Amino acid sequence: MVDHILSILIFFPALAGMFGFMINKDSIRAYGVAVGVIEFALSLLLWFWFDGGVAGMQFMEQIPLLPSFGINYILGVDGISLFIIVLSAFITMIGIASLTETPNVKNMIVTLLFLQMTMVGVFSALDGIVFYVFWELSLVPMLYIIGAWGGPLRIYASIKFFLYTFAGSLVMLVGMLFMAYFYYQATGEWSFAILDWYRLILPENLQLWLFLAFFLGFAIKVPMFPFHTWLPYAHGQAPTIGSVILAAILLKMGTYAFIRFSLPMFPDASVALMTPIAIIAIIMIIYTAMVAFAQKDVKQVVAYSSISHMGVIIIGTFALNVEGISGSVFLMIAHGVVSGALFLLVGVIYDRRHTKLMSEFGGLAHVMPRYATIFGLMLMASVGLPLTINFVGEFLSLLGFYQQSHILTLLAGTAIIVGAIYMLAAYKKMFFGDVTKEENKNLPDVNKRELLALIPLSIITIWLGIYPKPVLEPINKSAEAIVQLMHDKSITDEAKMRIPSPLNKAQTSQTSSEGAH
Amino acid sequence: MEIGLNHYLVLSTILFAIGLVGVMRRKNLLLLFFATEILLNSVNIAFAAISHYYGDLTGQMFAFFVIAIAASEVAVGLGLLIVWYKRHGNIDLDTMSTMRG
Amino acid sequence: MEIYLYLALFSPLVGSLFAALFTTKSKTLVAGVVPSLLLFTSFVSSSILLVHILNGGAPVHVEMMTWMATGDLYIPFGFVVDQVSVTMMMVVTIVSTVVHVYSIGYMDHDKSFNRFFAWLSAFVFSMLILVMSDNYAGLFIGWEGVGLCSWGLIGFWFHKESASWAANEAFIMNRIADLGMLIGIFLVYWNTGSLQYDHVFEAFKGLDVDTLALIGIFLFIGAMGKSAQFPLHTWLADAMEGPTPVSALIHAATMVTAGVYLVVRSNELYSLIPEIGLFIASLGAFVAIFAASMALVNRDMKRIIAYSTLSQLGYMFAAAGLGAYWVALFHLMAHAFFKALLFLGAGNVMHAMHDELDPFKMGGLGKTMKATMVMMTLASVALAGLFPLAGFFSKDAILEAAFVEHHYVIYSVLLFTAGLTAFYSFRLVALIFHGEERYTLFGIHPHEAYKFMLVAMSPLLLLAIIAGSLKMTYFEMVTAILPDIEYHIHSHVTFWIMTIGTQLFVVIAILYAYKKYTTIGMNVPDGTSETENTFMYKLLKNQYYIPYAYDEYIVKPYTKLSALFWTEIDQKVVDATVDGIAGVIYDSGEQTRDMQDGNLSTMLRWMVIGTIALLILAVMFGLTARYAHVLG
Amino acid sequence: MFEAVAFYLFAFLTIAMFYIVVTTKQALYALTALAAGMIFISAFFFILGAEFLGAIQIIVYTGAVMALYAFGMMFFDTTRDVKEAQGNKFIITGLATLAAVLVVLIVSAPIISENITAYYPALPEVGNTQEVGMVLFTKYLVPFEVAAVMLLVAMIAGIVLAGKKMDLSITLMNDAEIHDMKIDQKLDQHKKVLS
Repeated sequence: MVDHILSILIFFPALAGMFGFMINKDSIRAYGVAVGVIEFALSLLLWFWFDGGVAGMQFMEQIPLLPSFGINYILGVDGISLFIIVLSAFITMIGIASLTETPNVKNMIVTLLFLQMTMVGVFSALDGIVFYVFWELSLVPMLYIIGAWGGPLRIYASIKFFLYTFAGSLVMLVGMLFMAYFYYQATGEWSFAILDWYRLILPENLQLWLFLAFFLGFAIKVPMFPFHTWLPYAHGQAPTIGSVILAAILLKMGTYAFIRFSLPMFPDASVALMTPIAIIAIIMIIYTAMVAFAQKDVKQVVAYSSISHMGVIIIGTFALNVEGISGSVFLMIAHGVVSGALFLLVGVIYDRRHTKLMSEFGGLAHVMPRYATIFGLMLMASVGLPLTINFVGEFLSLLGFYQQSHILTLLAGTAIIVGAIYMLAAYKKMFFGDVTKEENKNLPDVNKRELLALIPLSIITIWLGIYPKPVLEPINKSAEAIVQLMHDKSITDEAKMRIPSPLNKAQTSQTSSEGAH
Repeated sequence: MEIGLNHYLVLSTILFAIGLVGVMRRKNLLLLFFATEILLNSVNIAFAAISHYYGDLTGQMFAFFVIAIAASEVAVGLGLLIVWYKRHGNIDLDTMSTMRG
Repeated sequence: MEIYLYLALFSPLVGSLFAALFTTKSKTLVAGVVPSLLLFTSFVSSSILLVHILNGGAPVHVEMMTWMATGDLYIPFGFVVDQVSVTMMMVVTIVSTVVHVYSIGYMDHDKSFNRFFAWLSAFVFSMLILVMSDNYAGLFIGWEGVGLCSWGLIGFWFHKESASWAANEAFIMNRIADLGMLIGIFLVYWNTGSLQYDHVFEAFKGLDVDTLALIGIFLFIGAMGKSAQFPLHTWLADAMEGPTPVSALIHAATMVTAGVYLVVRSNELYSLIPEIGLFIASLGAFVAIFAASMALVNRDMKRIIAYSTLSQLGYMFAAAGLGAYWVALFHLMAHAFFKALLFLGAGNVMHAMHDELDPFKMGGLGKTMKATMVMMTLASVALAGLFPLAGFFSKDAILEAAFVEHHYVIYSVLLFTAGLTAFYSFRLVALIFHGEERYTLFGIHPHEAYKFMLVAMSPLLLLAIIAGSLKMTYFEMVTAILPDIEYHIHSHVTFWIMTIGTQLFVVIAILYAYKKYTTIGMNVPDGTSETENTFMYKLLKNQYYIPYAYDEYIVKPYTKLSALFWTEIDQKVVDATVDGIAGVIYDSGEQTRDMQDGNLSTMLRWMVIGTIALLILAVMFGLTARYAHVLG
Repeated sequence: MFEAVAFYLFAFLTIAMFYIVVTTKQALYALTALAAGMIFISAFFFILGAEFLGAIQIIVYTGAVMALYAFGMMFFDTTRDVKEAQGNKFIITGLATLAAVLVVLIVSAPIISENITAYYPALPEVGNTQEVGMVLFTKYLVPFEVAAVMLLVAMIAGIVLAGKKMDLSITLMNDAEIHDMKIDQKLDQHKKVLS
């Protein structure tokens, strides 16, 4: 079981989903929750068995698929993917548990379980083609969720979501094929294994082109400005559960892929394109935060805030040092928890009032104090208050990038200001003031089922904010390995300078810290 | 004046062109079928001629199979045509536009 | 000793969580009493630590656990109780204990009684983290934590639009400064490789001045936000929307002094960059007079006290900037006592006057509220800096420091401000407690506050009176880690002239204020008198038009720009481009579907065209293959 | 000389016949001209020494196919003038010519370069029919069988499509059932008229 835990994690939900068709409609929810819990327990087991002291891949599995073309079914996790897998299992479990009465609840749960398979698949695949397959497969359940259970514009939104991300990933596929071809030219063998690709040292201009090909696919997924417009539509139309998973996990695929592919494979291109990407990220941060401020629909506020936060993640990723990359991975998890919770919270009020317009609310803190408290906590986490989970990630990301550019970090740091502006404005509109609308006077506070979903998220938000070590340590190990790899691989002088080797630094800091103590 | 392969080929293409004209301008399905027969036959001439001038029987074999195909095509096509006619009372091409994209 | 440290630190947290349990329930007294008792515990523990330090004990330093560790970064939850932090702990715990007890009475009729204590204790906890942390990251936790609690408490009566607006303003404005602080922390980390104070200060000595100056500037920007220094000062006056005990605790005694604490704590940094120090001092002096001038004409009791707080913070920064860190800290301490007292007194008045804030509608309250009058008068005397109350010792030390350091401009500005301070303080006292009983016009029957509230205030009164006598003990304690420069004016004649001159100046200002505002039939400002129409008066009344300018040139453009970004750029440019590309593809399909019109003739024609295209391709490939050798 | 005369004569006749096929407005003329054209084409096969193919051409086309067409035409209204597709005649003719020229180019290219060799050289000592038989039943045996199956399928398909009520067997029905069926038929026709 230890050897095949990843395959089990991937295919258990899919199998369970297939059996789900046979389950009675009345018991399907319990079944879904049970599968979610088992999957989450399995992911915890993965974490438990995971050796935090090892930087490389663990639980590797390999089954030849098309050996002559180097396409194999290869799985493995390191510190970077481990927690995103755990998170995706967790969020899916929470999502199923908090599912409110929907038409075709059976289809919804089966779809979610399939989505679960693709998500775990993406984060554990170590073969380009397998990765690509899961990457594209993840679009289908999401398309279905938005298109079948969404709002009035759901068809437009779902098709936009699908085609936009699909177009990007096709370019990425071309990049992958090229990569394999270059590997073939260099070694005489075909291989799509990512770990093989890591070993390939490419000339700089080739790196640039390949980087851009991959970039398009990832950037649309993240989504980076100006490729972000599908996201507000998708969030605006998707049902709560769709938004939760989209924001919490699916967006992370893009940033995860940057760390998994772009950085270690093209270190020189990463350095060369660092400034433009950072500028795009800063535009994402400030611009989308301002757009979020202008929104009238609270869900759109959260949706645009996601884009803004993804900008910080990108900044951290392209810090190209251990602090920044650890921070950005941590922020991925943090944002998964917090944005998931925020979307759940929006869903709570939507269930009661069937509107998401902030002008329809006001003074909710009087009628729903518990709801206001949890919302306030998540708001503060989203704003990046210390001792919440987001702060650790944001702090490390910005800290890391500060080494690369002072001015750009200053600009990116405005995230903490503009984030506070739109979030507090939204909170004020919804919760403060007097209860003006008659319909709001008797709204029930959060019920047990909603608390069941929200309280674990709140606990994680605070727990990992105060004590991030269990998560941060394995991430740190793997981030160090990646930075070291990039440092060794880089060919230009600038890249060598920009990417500090953690090995050397660790030694020097050890001596200096010894001196300090 | 010796008749060479090129003569046959030219003849074949002239017939082919006539057939194509027929295919493109006919609206009556039956006459369209006639035009396709012309196309097939023009090609058959070319096959037979090449076969002759190169002393290779493959060309003739091809022509042979072309004839077989033409025959079956006529059989099935006419059957369909009759069904259509029974349904709609005409075999006008313009009435068949349910495949509009 | 460590147990006392933990006890001091975590008792307020426990109190806060305890009160938080009752937030959705109706008012229970226990939710107020338990946090108060726990705070008292914290106070006692702090006192024990103080005694320990006073007796020459080594600073207590604990490292509770790791917070963040990645790459070379290592940030623990580390706490240190040394001479500086124990001073702050004492200030915080004394004032907050008093305020807690006072609030039990003050918030008596509020339905959100329980929530109030949850926030208030959480604030104390954050403040203690701020002052006790042994590294900049920990300081930042407290820094943001007090900001959060301040948000929650300013917006405590969130049904009021003005309150929730002020809360958001305070939070956002503090965030602007926090960015500076964050950048300062980044700079510290990348230049020294650590965030621990001891390590950092050691490493500062090896850095070049430019870097240090940069660090100093950014850290000070953080301090400017929390301590509401110009130009980030507007939130403090608006923060008076919160309940009065909150104003006393947060916006007078503790949180706003965090900036001063930061500068004092980083004294080893600022000692190395005297130019920045001078800038801080100049800014402090400017804010002192700037805020005092606004207090002169204001008609809102709490805002007047808030401006006076701002002005006193300016004094503290002036002292800290000139290198007189211990003086700054001393003034911080003394100020905390009498300003909290002043605010709590104002709270009593508000209670009596049914939340009326305009002192021109009061007058003659001294008859019904004797105790409050005495306390507020004494606090005002202390604020004005009259001998022998606390303010005299601390403020005088600042003036002396400025004089001794030969910064005469700063000195004279501060001296003049002292006069202004005396004037507006007694303008307030006179308007509230003396003169005509104008409140009768409004049909209000004022009454004195609960006894236990007055008793609770008494420690502050005591400290406001005697704090000056503690000066030498204090000096000896803190100079163990702060630069021990004694500011003595060498010539005795100059010293006496200065001291007596200052005192006289202040007394004259007080008398003038008293006379002006107690005369029977004095004209209440109603916009008609000549002085009210002068440019200066209007300027001061409108707070130099700064809030207006912020609203007009920052808030409104930001809102407009946001809306513009959304409707014009995001929807009409970015999204329209995407949709445009999709539209082109879609349209081309729409155009070419005529090919597939279902008519066999047309389709056959297209088939022929397609065949020809393929044939041409075949011919071309054939030709190129054939003549490849010719073409080369 | 004889060959040349025969070629040009038959070429002219074929072209003329086929021209009539594609231009005439009378379906009957077209059918007749097509049949004639087919026979003339078989003449080329004889000239080219492919007697078997010529014979097949006459039997299959002029015999079977034309008969089929003739039967088919009995279903349709052949007296009516045939409508023609609208459209620019020059384009149609131009396209056709262009296609033809290109085909000539492609087909003649390898011939001009003279780089093809015969895979199955014709044996001079045996007759054409014999030769064809030998090749057809050795090398092309499988395609031949497939073609046979295809013809069978086509035949069945033609019958099924053109025939009516093929799922019913009149021989197995008794009189009453046949009577009912006839009434149904009439009803159907009635419905058709009404609609």
